[in-house]
Amino acid sequence: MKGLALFAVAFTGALLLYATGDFPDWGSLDSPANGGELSTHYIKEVRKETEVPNIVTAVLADYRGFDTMFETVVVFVAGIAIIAVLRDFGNGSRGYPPALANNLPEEPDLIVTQTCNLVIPVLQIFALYVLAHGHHSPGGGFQGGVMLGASYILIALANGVEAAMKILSERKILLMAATGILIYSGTGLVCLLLGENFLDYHVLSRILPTDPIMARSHAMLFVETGVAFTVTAVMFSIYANLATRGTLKGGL
Amino acid sequence: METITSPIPLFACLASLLAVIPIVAFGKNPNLRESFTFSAGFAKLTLVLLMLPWVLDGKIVEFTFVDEIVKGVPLQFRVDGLGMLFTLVASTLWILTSLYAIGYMRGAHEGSQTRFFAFFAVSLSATLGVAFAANLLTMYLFYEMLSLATFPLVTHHQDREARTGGRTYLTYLLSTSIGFVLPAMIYCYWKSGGNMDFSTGGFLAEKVGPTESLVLLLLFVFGFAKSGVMPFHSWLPNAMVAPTPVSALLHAVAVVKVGVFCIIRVFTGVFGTDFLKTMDVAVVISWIAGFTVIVSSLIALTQDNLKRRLAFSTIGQLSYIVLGVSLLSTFGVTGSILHIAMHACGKITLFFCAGAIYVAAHKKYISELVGIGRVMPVTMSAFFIGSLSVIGLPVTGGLISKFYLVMGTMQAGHMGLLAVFLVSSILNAAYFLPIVYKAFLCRPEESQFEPGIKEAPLACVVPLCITSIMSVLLFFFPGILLDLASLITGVGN
Amino acid sequence: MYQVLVFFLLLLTWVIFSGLFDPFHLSLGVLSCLLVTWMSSGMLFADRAASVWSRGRQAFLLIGYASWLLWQIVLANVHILKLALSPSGLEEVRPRVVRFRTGLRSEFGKFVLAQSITLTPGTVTIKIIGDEFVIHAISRLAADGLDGAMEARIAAIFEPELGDHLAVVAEGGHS
Amino acid sequence: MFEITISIISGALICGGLVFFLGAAVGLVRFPDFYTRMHSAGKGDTLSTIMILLGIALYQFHDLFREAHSLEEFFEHFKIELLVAIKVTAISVLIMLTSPTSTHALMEAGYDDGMEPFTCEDEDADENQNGKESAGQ
Amino acid sequence: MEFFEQLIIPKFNYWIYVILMMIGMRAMIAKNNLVKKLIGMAIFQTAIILFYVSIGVKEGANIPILDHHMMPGEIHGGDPVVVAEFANPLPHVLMLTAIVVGVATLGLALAMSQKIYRAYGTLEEDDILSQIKLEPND
Amino acid sequence: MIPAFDIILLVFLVVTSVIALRVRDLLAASMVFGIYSFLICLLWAEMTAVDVAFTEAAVGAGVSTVIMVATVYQTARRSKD
Amino acid sequence: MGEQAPIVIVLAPLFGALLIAFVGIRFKALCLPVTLGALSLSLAATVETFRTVLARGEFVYLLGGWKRLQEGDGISIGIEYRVDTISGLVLLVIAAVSLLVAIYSRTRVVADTPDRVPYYYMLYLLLVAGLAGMTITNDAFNLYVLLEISSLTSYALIAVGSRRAVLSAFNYVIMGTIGASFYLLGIGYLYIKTGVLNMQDIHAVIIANDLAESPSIRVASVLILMGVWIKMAFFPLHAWLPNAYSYSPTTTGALMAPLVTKVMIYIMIRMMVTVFGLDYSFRATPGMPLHWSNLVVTLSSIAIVAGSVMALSRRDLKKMLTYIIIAEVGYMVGGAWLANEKGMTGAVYHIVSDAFMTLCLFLAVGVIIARTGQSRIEGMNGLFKKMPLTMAAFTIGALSMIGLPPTCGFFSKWYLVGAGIEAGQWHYVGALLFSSLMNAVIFFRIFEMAYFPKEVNEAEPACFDPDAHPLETLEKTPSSMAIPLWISAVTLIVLGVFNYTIVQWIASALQSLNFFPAAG
Repeated sequence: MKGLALFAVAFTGALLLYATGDFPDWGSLDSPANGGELSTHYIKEVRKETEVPNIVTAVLADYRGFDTMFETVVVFVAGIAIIAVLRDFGNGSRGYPPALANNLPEEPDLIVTQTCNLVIPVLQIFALYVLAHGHHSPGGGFQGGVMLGASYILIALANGVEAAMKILSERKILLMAATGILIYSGTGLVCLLLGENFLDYHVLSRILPTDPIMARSHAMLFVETGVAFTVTAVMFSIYANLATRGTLKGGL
Repeated sequence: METITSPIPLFACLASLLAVIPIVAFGKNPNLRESFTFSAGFAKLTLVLLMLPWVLDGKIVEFTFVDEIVKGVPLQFRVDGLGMLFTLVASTLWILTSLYAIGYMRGAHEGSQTRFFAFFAVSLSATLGVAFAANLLTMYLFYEMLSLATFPLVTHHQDREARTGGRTYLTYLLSTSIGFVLPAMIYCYWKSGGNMDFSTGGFLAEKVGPTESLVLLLLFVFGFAKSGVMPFHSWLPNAMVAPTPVSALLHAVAVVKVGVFCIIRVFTGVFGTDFLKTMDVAVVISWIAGFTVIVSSLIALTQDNLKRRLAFSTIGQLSYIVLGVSLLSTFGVTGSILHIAMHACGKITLFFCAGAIYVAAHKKYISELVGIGRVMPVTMSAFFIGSLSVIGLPVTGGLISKFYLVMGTMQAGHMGLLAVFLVSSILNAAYFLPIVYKAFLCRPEESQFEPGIKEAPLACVVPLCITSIMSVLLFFFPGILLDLASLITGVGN
Repeated sequence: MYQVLVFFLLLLTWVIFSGLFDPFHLSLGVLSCLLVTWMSSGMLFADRAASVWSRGRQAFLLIGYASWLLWQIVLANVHILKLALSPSGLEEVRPRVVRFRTGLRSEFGKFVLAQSITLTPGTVTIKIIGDEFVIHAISRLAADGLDGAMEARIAAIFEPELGDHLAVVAEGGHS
Repeated sequence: MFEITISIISGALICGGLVFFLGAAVGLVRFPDFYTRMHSAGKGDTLSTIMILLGIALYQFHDLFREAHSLEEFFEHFKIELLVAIKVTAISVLIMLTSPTSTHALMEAGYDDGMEPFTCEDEDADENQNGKESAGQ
Repeated sequence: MEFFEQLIIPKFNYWIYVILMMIGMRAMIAKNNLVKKLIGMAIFQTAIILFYVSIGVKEGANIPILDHHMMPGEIHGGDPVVVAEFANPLPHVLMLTAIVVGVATLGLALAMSQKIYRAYGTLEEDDILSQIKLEPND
Repeated sequence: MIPAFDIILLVFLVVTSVIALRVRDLLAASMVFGIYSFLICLLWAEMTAVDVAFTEAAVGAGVSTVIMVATVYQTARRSKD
Repeated sequence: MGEQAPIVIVLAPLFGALLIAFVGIRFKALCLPVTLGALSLSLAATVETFRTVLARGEFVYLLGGWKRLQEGDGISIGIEYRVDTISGLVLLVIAAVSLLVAIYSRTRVVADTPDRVPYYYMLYLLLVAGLAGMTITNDAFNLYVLLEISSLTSYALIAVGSRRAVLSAFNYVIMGTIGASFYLLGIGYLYIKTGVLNMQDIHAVIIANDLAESPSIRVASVLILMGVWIKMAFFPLHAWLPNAYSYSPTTTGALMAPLVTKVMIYIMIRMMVTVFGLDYSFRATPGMPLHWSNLVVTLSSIAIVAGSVMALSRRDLKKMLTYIIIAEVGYMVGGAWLANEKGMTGAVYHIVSDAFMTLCLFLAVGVIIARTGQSRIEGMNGLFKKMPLTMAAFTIGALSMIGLPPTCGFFSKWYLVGAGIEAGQWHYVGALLFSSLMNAVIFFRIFEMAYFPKEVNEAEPACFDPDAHPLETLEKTPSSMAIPLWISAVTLIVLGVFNYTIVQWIASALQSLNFFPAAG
């Protein structure tokens, strides 16, 4: 196995290095990828077409919005899958082998809890800020969602998973995750129902009090919110399941 | 040639297939079930006879299911002389065999009779499909269907012996058809540029060289292993574990004849005899067939089990047909075609007799049959006639076909093969006549049979009488068969 | 009332983060702050009933305390620097575990105390068990520094009612 | 002039932070056991980070007096720079809050795990053993 | 030296990405411990992300966010956009997706490894295999 | 040409990745992996891919490490290789 | 609906999954109806799309309405869907198979995973969405995202099974990630040289800039091929497949075995044809010592033989089927690389027929397991008597696998062997025939076992993993299992009889590709 692995690795590595010599130099301005029509178009036309300064967000949520929708679905799938695989619905009577987590103290620690209490609201507001300002600064639905999820993970770390589950129960997690995708794909569906192609946001100007280009901008914020919903729920769900072997009780 | 488009071939083929449904449905009521078998048989025969005048008029009946199942090749039925002859034999004998089967199955108290009759009917449909097939692909389709449909019949007893026999049966038939015929067929398809139709008198003519031809011929001859050419023959003796009606119809008429029928089609329809004559390759096949004839006859001599002896005899007789067609002479081909019918009548009689003996006296081995002629005179008389036909002695149909074969050999100028015919005829006599001799002409004290043993049930005896009579009649009235054969060879009689 | 306070605090944070004052983004900010207030306003302050005035006083005092603490942090770092970099520094390292009891009752008070102990020179809070603090001190000097002055400062901010009645019971020795 | 002053001050702050970092790092190597090392790491980390951050916050203002066409533009610059500075300062407050917590959490974990502190009374007892313990938890 | 200057230096990123990728891939295939395999997997994936991000780098370019003065709120106006000033945004977009996929896969795989531990009491592949050999199965 | 900062980071990346895979203590390995993620996040910030860096900081150095540690806590800490 | 049909194919399962998340968790009985509804809608949309494609050729759907630059002649800046007859066929297969399996799953999912039914169906629907999306999309990177969706869902669908299933799912994760990453890397190599992501555009740039000989493109093709091969379990890279499919729950196996490998083969063909172009794929490159396509065909011959031999040595029905799948993958890869139109036609046709063959067999084996509680060949004694209809369907499937007419298996073999002869790849022809024979041996061994009643003394102690299959067995086959089984069996014959229609559809898509004249 080891020899085989070494061979496979060496082979692949040699293959990859063989092509390296063919690449344009690092950082070159006129390589096909950098100077090509596609990225040039994005950089040049983004404000004309979408009115969003953060090009990454514009490409992410509009030009390649379909990718991002399925990226969100990937997250959703991960959440569902981990529940499906790991979740212990209470009938797993098989004796668990010992684990490190078994000799953790039961009591939450005062200092950690207090720190978390102070940090979490700030973290959440920051997460929402990241979400809302995805058009102007780095960030967006995904990053904001992860941070929001992280705030719940922090609650779980400080006060135990059960305490966090009281705020965000499993049922809520699922609903939230599904709602996120529903927001995203629903936006697309509305476009479809308004007679244009799926995710063609500019048609939303018919129902929003904006011009078509700002409609794109606002729709992007809307779908990013959807992404954030899903990501928040799933990130927390992943942690809650993994930290408790799917029992959602006790935990780290 | 005039072509008639008519669904009659389809109906003829479907008649037995559709009968499967009532047969299965009324499985609980044997009499009703058998009545369906019979009505299907008569319906089929009627439909075949309906087409006979057309065919004899030199017309051709066509029916197409699917216009192009692969590019340029339809799924099509076409009834010509050769197919008609074969169909006629098969559907006539089916009725007789059904009658016989009723007697045999009930007399021998066999189980699972519904399954038996159902698959029997399916097999017949497949046989007709092969006979009517208008192109190589359609033929292959029904050829495979036949292999599979007969498997439950061969292994009817579902015991250890049947398992071994069935395994050998399928191994030989499937591996040869997939391993040899399929690639050969696809090669032909590719070489001929997408044409596989038999009617043109050799769609591969002028398209392949000698070496390719030889390889393809060998693939086809060995691939259609139902014809029992050595070394792919040993499924046939092993398949004798089946109930006798199966052996009778399938291994004297349907299955094995399908094998040689396919080979005749390959010679006449795929390559065309005229094209093959231009190359000196078919003689290889002739010698292989000749070898099979001699060796199988020698083996037959050593067999004590009656059905096995018959089986080896069948192998030899089938190779006659292969030999005949590979001679490429008109007489040879005619002889081959005739031999299909003649041998069918003779051999089915013999099988019927073997079955009747088993039903009446529960004897399987030849050495146990001393004096049986005294207790079962009708059966053994029919046996005698059947053997005469197979050996090729007057006044039976076998003489006519053999005569044509010998003529064909001389026409082709292969004197060595003539010797084969002579030797094999002597051997045939050597393994059949002693049975008859011992059955009738032994001293009374040697007889192993108590007087209590009677003839088999009427349902058994009647068919074998009919077939033996047919063997004789064919000697006197071979006209219709010759007419049909001449449609293929193009030689009037 | 309490939630309104939290909301405005959060809005302040938002404005600092955002830096965009157009109505669209501000409305987003209001929305977000409402959301966070709804989700986790319960976390920020332990005593929901306290008046705005007392909170203002606490905040003011806390700023003063923080600046003192900042100085302490500087001292602590200088201390570490001295221990680490001077050749004879290691000889001064005489670590010990000290336990003492605090009179502070509120959790937040205890928390501020513990953090302050950690940030001041030479001492780190290991554990709080009820009223008992377990402290790791890097030297005798540092351990002696835990004289209750800090506790008094904190008490003055958060629990003025305790006054001078703080009973500091420092216990030497190790666990 | 203003620019240079700001640059010097913020540079000094950052350099000071780095010096404290150095002290913490050396302490991390030289100190005898897990707990004392945590002293070094926890404290050195806090101040040096805060100092560097403050230096950066201050440095934001270095081009405050760059050429501005109008007062409005000047305030625009100032606003942006001030916001960044406040954000950076906010981070340092966050550090002040979280850094002792993490130091504490690590030490508590070690303590709960039964890790014996190296103490002055039996200084030479198991110095080597403690030295080998990793700061994993 | 020629080789060094032309192949290594200007393409150092690509070299490192290959090395990282090979480290990760070897761990994925050859490591015995399941968690180690997953760490290898994460390294493997980040190596690919490194490759993509390296594609999008432009010498002297800035982050791909237009300045505010280029976005005066109106549609047409403001300074013209100089393409060379902004990094190529497309690889960044693609890699955001790849990162998400990476963490999703990692989470799922970790869940599986927990379930495996639940069933076999170990995370070492060879121990698990030796346990499986004892089971009556094909 | 690649800035020196880049090169240092890249070398560190290789070093941390090797360490993460060689340490036998899985908890330590997870932690080193966290460091690795953080380094790569720095690298991307340096390469002007801020969005990617942000995501990596949140996901790679944050959530990934936490769930990995959680798994180690729920399973075994020692590894044979 | 007409113009929007392509998106509905993908969206219907997605919304179905969301609906289950909303209502299915609480009302478990609604999960199956929702699944069936979503899949039916997807099927309807697929049929609609396919009809449109037949009527007017290639169907392009622009997501987000982003049109190509320069009046539609330039590069694509958004993501687009592109359906031709080939992808339409694959979509039809996906929709039909998933619907059938969903009907089939009615009793099985509850029996296999009683407490996670809603999750199971969500994953199921998302897997279908992923597969359909992969087939329909024309964007190389979008394909990767959907590939990951289908991978993640399939990992999970496998891992909900027994404990062995989890282990094999883990191995699948490792292998699958390597495969998907290779694919991603390959796309990166293409991107670095071309700067575009749309498949048509990549091809256009490669042609326009004459990049075909550049090392990057060459390496990209190798990487993409390797990635796709890992995902489809092409022979030396197959190790993950047998355990994953055989230990997983019945429904999972029945859904994944027909679809996942086939879709990956479609992707491979898509890459060869659309991205790299036939000239690139099939022509000898100057630097290469070995002709590229020769090498692949040789590999696939080895795959066919090895798969067949390994299948023969297995006594477990499901395991055996999985090894047969490995052999079948060899058929299709080899066919696609034979470098002639017939081979490509045969490979695409075999995608369709093999999907249904595998489906039929897996469904039948599922019924057998449900009825007898085990899947070993020894356990099949006397099954023809006990469950004749199931066994009849199994027989049809098996005959198709062997390649007997008039089932579709015969005709795909027909085209493949024909193509092999035309290309002069005799070893491939030989391997195909050998594998047919092996399949014959394998299946007739089973038939024999099932047809002959149990013999005394031969009864072995039943040995099977109690985790793997439920111990309680069904008294009779529920119609929810029987009907899909029979539909799939009948489909095999229908596909066989009407194969020429399908082949003409395929040919109409291939026509635009200008296959160079046959090498024969």
